[in-house]
Amino acid sequence: MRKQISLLLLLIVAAGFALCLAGAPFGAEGARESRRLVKDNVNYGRRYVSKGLDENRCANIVTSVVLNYRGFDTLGEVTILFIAALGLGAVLYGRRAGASPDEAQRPSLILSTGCRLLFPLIMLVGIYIFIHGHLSPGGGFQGGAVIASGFLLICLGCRKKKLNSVALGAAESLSGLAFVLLALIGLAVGGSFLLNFLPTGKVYALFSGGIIPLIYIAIGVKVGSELSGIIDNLSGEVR
Amino acid sequence: MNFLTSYIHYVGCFALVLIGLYVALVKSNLIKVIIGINLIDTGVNLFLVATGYLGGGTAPIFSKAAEQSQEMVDPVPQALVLTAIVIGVSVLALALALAIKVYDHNGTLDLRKLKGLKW
Amino acid sequence: MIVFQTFLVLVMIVAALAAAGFRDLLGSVIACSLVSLMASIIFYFLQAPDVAMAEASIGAGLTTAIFIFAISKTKRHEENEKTD
Amino acid sequence: MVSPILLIAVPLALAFLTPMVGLASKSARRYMPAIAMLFNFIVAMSLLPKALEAPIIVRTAGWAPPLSIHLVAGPLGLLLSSLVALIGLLVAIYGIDYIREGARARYDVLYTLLLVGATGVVLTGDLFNLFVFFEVLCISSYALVAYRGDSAGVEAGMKYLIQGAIGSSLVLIGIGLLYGTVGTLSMADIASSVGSVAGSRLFISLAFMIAGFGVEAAIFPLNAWLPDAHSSAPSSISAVLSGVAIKAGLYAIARVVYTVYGASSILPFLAVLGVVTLLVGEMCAFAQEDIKRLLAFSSIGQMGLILFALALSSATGISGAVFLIISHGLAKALLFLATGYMIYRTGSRDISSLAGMGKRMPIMSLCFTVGAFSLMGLPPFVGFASKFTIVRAVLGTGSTFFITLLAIGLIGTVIEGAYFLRIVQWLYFKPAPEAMPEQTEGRAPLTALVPVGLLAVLIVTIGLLPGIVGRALGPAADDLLDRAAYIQHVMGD
Repeated sequence: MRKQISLLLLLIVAAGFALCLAGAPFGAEGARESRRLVKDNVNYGRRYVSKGLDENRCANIVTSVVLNYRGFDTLGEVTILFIAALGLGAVLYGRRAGASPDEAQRPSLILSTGCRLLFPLIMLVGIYIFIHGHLSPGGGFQGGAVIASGFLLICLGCRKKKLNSVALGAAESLSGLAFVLLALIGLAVGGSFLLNFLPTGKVYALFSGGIIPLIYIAIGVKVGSELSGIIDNLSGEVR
Repeated sequence: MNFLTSYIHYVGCFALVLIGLYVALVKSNLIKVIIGINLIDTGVNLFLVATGYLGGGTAPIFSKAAEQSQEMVDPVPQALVLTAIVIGVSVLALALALAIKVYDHNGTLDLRKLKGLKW
Repeated sequence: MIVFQTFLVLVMIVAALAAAGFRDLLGSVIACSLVSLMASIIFYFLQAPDVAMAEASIGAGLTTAIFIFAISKTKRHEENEKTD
Repeated sequence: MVSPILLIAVPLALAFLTPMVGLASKSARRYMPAIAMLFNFIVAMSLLPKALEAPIIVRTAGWAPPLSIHLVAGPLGLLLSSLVALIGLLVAIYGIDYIREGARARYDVLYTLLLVGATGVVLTGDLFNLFVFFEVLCISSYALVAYRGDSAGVEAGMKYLIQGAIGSSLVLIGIGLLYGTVGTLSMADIASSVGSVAGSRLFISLAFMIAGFGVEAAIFPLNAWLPDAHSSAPSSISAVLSGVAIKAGLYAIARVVYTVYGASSILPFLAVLGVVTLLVGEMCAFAQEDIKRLLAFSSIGQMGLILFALALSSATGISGAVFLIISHGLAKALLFLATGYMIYRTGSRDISSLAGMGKRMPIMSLCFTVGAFSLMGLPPFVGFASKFTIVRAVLGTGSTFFITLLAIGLIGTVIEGAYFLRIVQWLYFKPAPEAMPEQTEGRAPLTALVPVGLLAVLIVTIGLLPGIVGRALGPAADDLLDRAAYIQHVMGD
């Protein structure tokens, strides 16, 4: 019964989706010739591309959109990741770590030394990615994910290590607070939440883009610590 | 060839969303259902990015070499997809934690064998 | 170039079908990460390097790790469908 | 002057701060949600008079509305966000002592964030931002449903998560289709360029969005998760889920249908769906023996009635719907909260175990009765005023179609009366089983009696003097109905 209803729903979604895409070309490509795209001040995306460089002095327009024009979304998104990390902890709370036979098997010396050598390099790459988020592809989310993958390596390579959960929690909370406070300073100074109140500097320089790099650093720390927390919680007692 | 250039990405995301929906709705293993949700997410992300694509456009990142690029693809869908990817991984992590708990309580991941609720 | 992209999309669809079909959940997860990897390359061709990086690191990397952790705590194989 | 964005930013900052506070003092942490919601309530109430004159447009990042995300703190948004803050505040006070097990630190944060999500949904003026806050709301409710980690809660959370995640994907597809068609995400901007829902593309994107938000709003074919989730969660969470969360889904549907698309053609369909939802919910509720499941099914029924009223497309109809959102929010929160300690007391969720409660927990039982009578729509309580407004609105439309639907819907209300009277009968007119050992641990503390009592007082007060809320209802209805004014306010001239 459930199967038939599901297949019916599937058919409806398929038909609807296909019908929408049938009138090609769709999206920006389809709007290329139309009035909305040609006039820069009408279309959203065009406007950002043509004016974004002057307005935020931020070479990566996607970063500019993510952190400035649509920065409020990003705040929500960071909150969602925070919720997921907390919710995961709440759901798995009190779960007994089963004594696993594998635990006795220690990782070999080569493996654990290799992991310890590699870990700082991975951290460095992650930090580089989010510090340069406004200049080149990448940013807080990607850098944070790379940092978390470093912790993943530690989890897999050196089983004995446990992450310091208090420090992780502090990093999560403080970076989240930093984001909100930076945004609120904008409200206090210029009457607008998330306002880019710092001097924006010269394009392509590391110190450009006003508060954008600062926010991306906060996001990088937050995403990194949250994803690491998720990995730590889930891998806690690998059987 | 013309068909391919304008449609191939949409074909991909369309297929991913449908396969994902099929898995999520029809399969009865919990992890499999979560895999289905993951496939739907990927498909939707691909769809969003494809909406912003302009044939012959460049990535929306300025560099000293190409100061005034003639045409850049739409940056807004890319920003949206960055958000959607993170939302997707959050839901996924929570779902897997719940699945582990379900397994702890029932010793099975099969939806048909879960007696507590009517699925 | 478009031929290459078509190839990527086809691989992605086949991998998704494999993820749907495999009985072995671990295989299914690996197929799923292949889907993400292909999607990430397609993102790159769609001129979205930011998204490509995010998808490669989060979608193909971390997601797979989380899945494998979860599978290692539960069961690896899907149960037989023939009970209803 | 204070900016409405503080309604979101300050609780968010407090939520981020909560784990830090917890390091310093564990008992101070419990009060953080209440502090956040108290702040929200004061700010929302102080902004409401201003918003009744004209919506307050808040820009972010300093760019004029269609360019960046903006909040539209109109009469409807602020009215609903003060309701969210009020219920949130009372339930937060209740939660201080009610939550005893589990990861308490995480409960406080997740609870605050759930309400932040609901506030964001009702205030935002951007379609994708609506989706993001919707996800904040949904994901924190998935986690909170499974908070206790018991078998039923985890399963219900899983079921809720799977259906909710598929629903969110549908919403995202709908948003993508819409963006691909009109190239903008600001609701007012979309509204000004959509015109009417004519093309199949627009219609399908609308259908995807209604289906997606409909999962959270528990509209008929999509409500399988609700009875399990609302009955398995801790009672304080059930109260906010029933009182606040499902309304956010309904608000999203109303906003999308009325403001973004101006789609009057699908309203009759929604009205039929509403009545079907009402009947299904009430009939299932009638058959329940488990008190929390009964309340959950009754929520489905009430959501159907609200959807029906929203679909009337007249000013009176929508004011009736908003009024019912308020009255149902207050009453259902009251019922779940009162039930929470009754369950602690008896250790069972069977209705029959409530026998003799009227003597053992007199205040709780009295408040429960007030809430139940209000939901049934008996005269001195607020439920009567709201249901009466809806009936008047239907008669005002003069259309046979709507009057027929209302007549069918009234059957549902009769069923509702039947099962609530049955519970009240168990409370007062059945002798308590003598063998039952008198438990002292289940005695309700002051932190439980105060919110429950306040909710009961509010229900009676607003019921006697509907003018308190009535003044805001008209502008709220116009906020939803008058597209042109909305566009003009947001976009300027």
